[in-house]
Amino acid sequence: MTLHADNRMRRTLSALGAAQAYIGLVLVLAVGIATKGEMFLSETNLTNAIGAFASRGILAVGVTLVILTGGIDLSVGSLLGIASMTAAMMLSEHALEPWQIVPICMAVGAFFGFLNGAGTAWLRIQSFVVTLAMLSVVRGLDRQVSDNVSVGTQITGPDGQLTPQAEAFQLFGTPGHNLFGRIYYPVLAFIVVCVVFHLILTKTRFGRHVYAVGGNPTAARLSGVNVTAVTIAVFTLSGMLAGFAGPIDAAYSASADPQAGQSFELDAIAAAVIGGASLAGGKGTIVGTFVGALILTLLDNVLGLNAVSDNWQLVIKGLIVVVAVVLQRPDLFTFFRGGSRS
Amino acid sequence: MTLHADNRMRRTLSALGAAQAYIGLVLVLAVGIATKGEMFLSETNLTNAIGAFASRGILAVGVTLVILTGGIDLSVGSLLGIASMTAAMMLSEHALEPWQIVPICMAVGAFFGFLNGAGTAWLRIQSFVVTLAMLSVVRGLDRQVSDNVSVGTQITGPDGQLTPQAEAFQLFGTPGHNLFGRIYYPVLAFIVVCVVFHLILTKTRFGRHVYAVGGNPTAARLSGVNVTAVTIAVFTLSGMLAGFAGPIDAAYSASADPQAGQSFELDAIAAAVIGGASLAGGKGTIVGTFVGALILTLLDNVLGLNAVSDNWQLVIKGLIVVVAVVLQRPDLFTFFRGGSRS
Amino acid sequence: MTTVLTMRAIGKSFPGVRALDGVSLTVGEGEVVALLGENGAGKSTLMNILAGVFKDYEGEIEIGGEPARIHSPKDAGRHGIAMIHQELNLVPELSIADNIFLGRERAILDRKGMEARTAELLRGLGLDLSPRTLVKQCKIAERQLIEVAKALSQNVRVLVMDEPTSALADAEVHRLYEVIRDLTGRGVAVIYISHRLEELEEIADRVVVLRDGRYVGERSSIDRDELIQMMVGRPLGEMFPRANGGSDGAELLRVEGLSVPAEPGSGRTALREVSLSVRTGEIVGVAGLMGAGRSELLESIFGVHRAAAGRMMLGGRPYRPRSPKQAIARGVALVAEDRKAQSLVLGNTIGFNASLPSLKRFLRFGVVDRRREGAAVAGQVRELRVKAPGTRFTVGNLSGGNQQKVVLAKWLLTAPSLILMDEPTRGIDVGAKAEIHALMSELAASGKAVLVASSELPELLAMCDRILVLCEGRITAEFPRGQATQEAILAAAMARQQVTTL
Amino acid sequence: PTPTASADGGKKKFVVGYSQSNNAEPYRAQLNLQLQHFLERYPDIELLPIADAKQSSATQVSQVQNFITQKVDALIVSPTEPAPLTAAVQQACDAKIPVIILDRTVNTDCYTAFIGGDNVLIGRKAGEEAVKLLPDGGNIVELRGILSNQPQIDRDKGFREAIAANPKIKIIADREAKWVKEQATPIMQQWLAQHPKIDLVYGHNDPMALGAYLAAKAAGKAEQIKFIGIDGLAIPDGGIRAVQLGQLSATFIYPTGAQEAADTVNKILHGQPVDKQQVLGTTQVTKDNAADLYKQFDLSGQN
Ligand SMILES: Nc1ncnc2c1ncn2[C@@H]1O[C@H](COP(=O)(O)OP(=O)(O)OP(=O)(O)O)[C@@H](O)[C@H]1O
Ligand SMILES: Nc1ncnc2c1ncn2[C@@H]1O[C@H](COP(=O)(O)OP(=O)(O)OP(=O)(O)O)[C@@H](O)[C@H]1O
Ligand SMILES: [Mg+2]
Ligand SMILES: [Mg+2]
Repeated sequence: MTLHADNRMRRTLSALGAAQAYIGLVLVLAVGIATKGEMFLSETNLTNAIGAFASRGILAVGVTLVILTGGIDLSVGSLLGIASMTAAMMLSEHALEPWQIVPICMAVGAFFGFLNGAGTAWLRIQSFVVTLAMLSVVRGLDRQVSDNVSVGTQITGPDGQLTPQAEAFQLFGTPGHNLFGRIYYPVLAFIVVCVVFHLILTKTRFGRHVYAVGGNPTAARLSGVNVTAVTIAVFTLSGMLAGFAGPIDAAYSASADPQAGQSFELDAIAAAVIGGASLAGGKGTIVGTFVGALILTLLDNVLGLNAVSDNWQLVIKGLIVVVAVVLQRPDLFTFFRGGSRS
Repeated sequence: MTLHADNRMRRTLSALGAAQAYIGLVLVLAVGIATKGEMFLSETNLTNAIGAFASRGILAVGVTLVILTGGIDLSVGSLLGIASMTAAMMLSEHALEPWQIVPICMAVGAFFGFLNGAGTAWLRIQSFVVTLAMLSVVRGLDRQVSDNVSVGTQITGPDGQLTPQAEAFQLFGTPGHNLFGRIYYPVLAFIVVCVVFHLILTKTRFGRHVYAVGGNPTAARLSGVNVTAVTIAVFTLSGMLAGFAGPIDAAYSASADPQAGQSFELDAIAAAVIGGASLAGGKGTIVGTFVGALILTLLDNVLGLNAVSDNWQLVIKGLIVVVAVVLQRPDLFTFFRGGSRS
Repeated sequence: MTTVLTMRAIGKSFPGVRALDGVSLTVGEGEVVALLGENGAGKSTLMNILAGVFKDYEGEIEIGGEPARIHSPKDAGRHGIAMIHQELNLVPELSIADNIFLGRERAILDRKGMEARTAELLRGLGLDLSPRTLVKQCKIAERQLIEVAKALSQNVRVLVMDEPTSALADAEVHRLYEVIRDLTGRGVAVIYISHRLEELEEIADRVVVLRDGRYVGERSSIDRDELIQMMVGRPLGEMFPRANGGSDGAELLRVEGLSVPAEPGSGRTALREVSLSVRTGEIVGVAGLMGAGRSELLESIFGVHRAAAGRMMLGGRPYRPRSPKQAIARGVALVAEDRKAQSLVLGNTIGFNASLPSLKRFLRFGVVDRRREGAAVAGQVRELRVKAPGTRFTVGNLSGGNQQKVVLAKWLLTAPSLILMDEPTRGIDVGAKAEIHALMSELAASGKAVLVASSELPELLAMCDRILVLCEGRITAEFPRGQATQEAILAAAMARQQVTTL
Repeated sequence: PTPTASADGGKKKFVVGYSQSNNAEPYRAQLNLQLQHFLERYPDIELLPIADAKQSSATQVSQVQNFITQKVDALIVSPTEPAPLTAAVQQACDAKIPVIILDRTVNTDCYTAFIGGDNVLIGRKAGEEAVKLLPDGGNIVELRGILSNQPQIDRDKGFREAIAANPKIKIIADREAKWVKEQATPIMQQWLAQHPKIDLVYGHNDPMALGAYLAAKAAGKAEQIKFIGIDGLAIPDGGIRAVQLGQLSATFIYPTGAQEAADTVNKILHGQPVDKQQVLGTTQVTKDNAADLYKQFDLSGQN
């Protein structure tokens, strides 16, 4: 084989390999189209499906950052919970404007995220432990401040109409409320978060440092990377994103439940890992996480539209996730040709 | 300083270091004794406290094996669930004897555990994904076979009395039923499992291989360790232990709930990690996991006895876990002398 | 002499790389055959095939005249083949004894027996370590000897040593020779890979040369020039190209009374009141035995460890680096001792690794300018002649020597004024070594200062303007170029001071 | 029993332990609040801080055991699931501690009083209301609680019994939304896409019904569809308000039994006889009585 042909083949293979990362998604889409056609592909359905997962998708982006550095963040569900409670309380008790609420929620999330990072980087406790503890602590605080009662966001004024703030707050995700009459904010927010963090990871020095810390922390440090700062930063960002997702979640259910966000962390981590992130650190992309999130939510949607029974949904979902991950392996071809094992 | 003195000091330090691994536990015990004295230390209380955690403790042992090889097992809660359902159904529908039920449950657990191992070792999917999928699949099956109805284990015969099998089954952990009138089976089972697996890990070839696979898989492979077999074995054992814990859980609740075991995996992993296991693999001990499990359950107990409000319990529990882990670090002293960071 | 091992027409391909093509090799009983070749020539790959690392390959292997199917390390073990791998393969969390017997334990461990046998093996190699010591507490050189002990513990017919001495100093190397002679005396065949030609002269009966994955030839008499010509396919100029030393440049680095405590359990040496200076345009060497504190010294200057006492000046300004980041910002670079653990993100690409410390240079509006970055990396990689399909190749799949070149490329891209080098030519072929030596000279000539620690005394003697000798964390001697001899340096390196304090 | 010394010294007080299956469900939070409120009427009774089992039977068993260890004078348990708590309640009974079971039963007779609602009855009432709302028949979708929970089973059973009265009423889809509002919304969205004609949504609790309402409102179909929930909590985000606002057509108050529990505890501690089975009725919340009911059950100003 000439060098030329070899090169061409290699390029084809690598393009195929890149497309292959989406096979799992394509599979789910194909099943959806085959079984439900237009109904599945309709803008409303896709918006609804992705919108329902958007807040978890945003968590998944933050969790991806943490996973890339070799850590894990189990607290994002609780952080989303307290942020959604914060949003609802700011709205109901202080009648703040939505644009004031979001930064406050992000600050709340970032604060706890910072503590996660500090525990991991300064106290050098495994992030699993730190964030598991944070999961518990923050949930306790959330329940304490809310007195275990859910707080509604549809605040009415004396005239029985929604207050202007509550009206505006609905745009954050109450179903049926779209920006410019068309754009569903949670979906937009999720996509924007993905794009921003994709750019951060691929185009900036910080992004490189994140990969370096996850790939080999010693080498990163000896190459001038401030490993402590990067670690704290990713946890803070993850917390901040959870804080950002809080108002979306509150608007989606038009209320903040003291249990909100419970076990969202598993969905978020699953999205990242299905998207190819390695829990060992150093490997993963936001595009992958985005695809992972889509697989999870569209799978739910397809199974639901096909009225699969709740129990079989659990079974089928588990199986399809495994199949998707296997199909998406970059070394699928070589693997099944019986390639070497390393 | 002479070499001799140096050696002696080093030995003292290392003994201290070993004792230090228990500081978290000592702390919890101290608080318990200080606040509730005899009530806390009473045999009944300790038995109750440990008994409540025993099935999760047994899961933690299996999870420790998996963690030692660098994997994770999220499916143990679901496996416990299906095993407890199996036990209840064997008892109620086939009137099997308890000693027949246990091996069947262990086989069921081992079967799914084997699939976890096969997915991890043969398909080479991250164990997080495989076992998360298994969590979902097995839960779905559990709910399907039970028709979403919990199955009681207190089967009465035509005479209105418990059947002999059901009577005997209670010894597996129904509160108030003790072996020889004294020994509470779940506690005994937990301790025996710990001892057996402690011996396996420290005294056998298999144990060394488990550590080697987690510590440096390449080195293990090049040394002739069958990494695939070890990986499959630890997942199978973890599943088997979950199967073993199933009847205990069923007896403890006097029924098998289709939701039984839900989120037990987090407690199990937490026990292992608090006990010093590293999620990166290669580091951890059964003694540590045992201590971790005790910390978790006694902490609950102490907070409960002191009637701390539950929201604050969540907060305090999270904080104490972090403190315990920090105090237990082997390098605590050097760390706070401001040693260099690596 | 009966033939123990025959490898016939061995071939092996990796994605995009033909690593071996039709290589044959025979080794006789009690014979030491050296494998020689440039970095990436395929030596390790050939031996890895023999040791069962790869499942698939082309060609046949015969052991003792019988065809042998070797497709796993277990198969290799069954045929009496043991290998000391180039990259150390020990389990850090396990004890020395556990590591030595890994894969060959009894079902129920025989701790006593294992530890006794380990103690014996360690003693034979001159290592004063308890068998229960965890490997993570051992230094690199110790680990390398543990690998040797591990190989020796098996009942071997063929022992493969892939650069067993790369982290060893002279004394240990000689001990290893004794061990090898003892083995060959008992009929064991040894295949020995090293880039240190003087070692081959001493130990090898026959040298087989590989180039670009092909067999080039073999010689029983060792003629360096000829071997080098065979290896690189062209005659090589002078080995140590540094003409004359001496620099009258300005003082760049000054270290006064530097003391760095050791952390218990870290296996590091403490530094005690080290003073030195390096001028621009100067190459200063640091010699010492294993564990003398050479790495510790370089790392401390690089801000890795916190100093307890002492002062440093860099370029006339006070210098107190509290992290490598600050050191890099002041124009200091460290080519660390252990490239795999300390220098490279193995799972990432050459480009990623090479630009990591110098990314700042390529920023435009806070964004990394990929074009400029790529061009700079490609240029540097080409200049150092890294053998790789491209800069997007995964570093972990490069041969050891090429990995080292990537490390050098990475530091050169930061345009440092002071370069600290810890064993810069470890595991590097003669050709590349000459290139690196030339590079060092060039760097000095262009006004940079170089502080280099090496276990290869000839290298230090040829390259350095001055040589400092460390012993137990103290500087025990300093020799200007010309006055340094191997004997004098060794004497200073062993000048243990009576411990009077405490 | 005689009162034991209390922590604040001086006066003797009865100590009562209370284990709640999950504080974070609004209904149960409300129950806790009310119980605390009604127990305040009895100055000689001290309620220990409420133990939250966080949905875990194992936790709840050990909580009950803790209270036994502490030798409380009376025990109130609101079980997570019937069977698991049985043995623990038996233990309390053996220790001669009077036990009041709230809301969900246990499988032993060895307790002093059971106070709780009747979910089959409530389901039936909801069904009857559905029949009333759909005189010409129609399509119903049902949002279920966690499938294995007894209230889910009962609320489904009663409802189906009642709607059998009109064969033209059909349940065209049902799914598990796990009692959670956020899970109900996407399910309803899918149903709206699949089924052109949905006339009524039956949610096993108010949050699920309201989650479905959000989805229907977004699709512009809230007006055509009736929503029925259960629980009727008097909190700003609860079912009574939702009925007032016209979001739900009706909800049914699932009685907390807090007042009855407080009275019963008091009677037990003072040796007075109590009814062993106190099954509570339900009140249908409609637009007409919502404001009054809210006032009646609202405790926000009182604690
Ligand atoms: N796992 C792998 N994947 C891809 N390429 C590989 C792999 N292992 C080795 N190679 C390639 O095979 C070739 C031969 O490498 P090998 O390690 O055998 O060289 P070597 O002669 O041992 O070199 P050195 O002296 O530097 O150790 C190199 O080009 C290397 O990049
Ligand atoms: N964190 C660590 N854990 C274990 N070993 C370490 C650690 N950091 C450094 N070392 C070891 O300590 C040694 C430092 O070497 P030191 O400075 O004491 O001696 P040296 O003179 O450089 O000797 P040589 O380089 O020949 O080993 C290195 O070999 C390295 O393997
Ligand atoms: Mg090599
Ligand atoms: Mg060194």
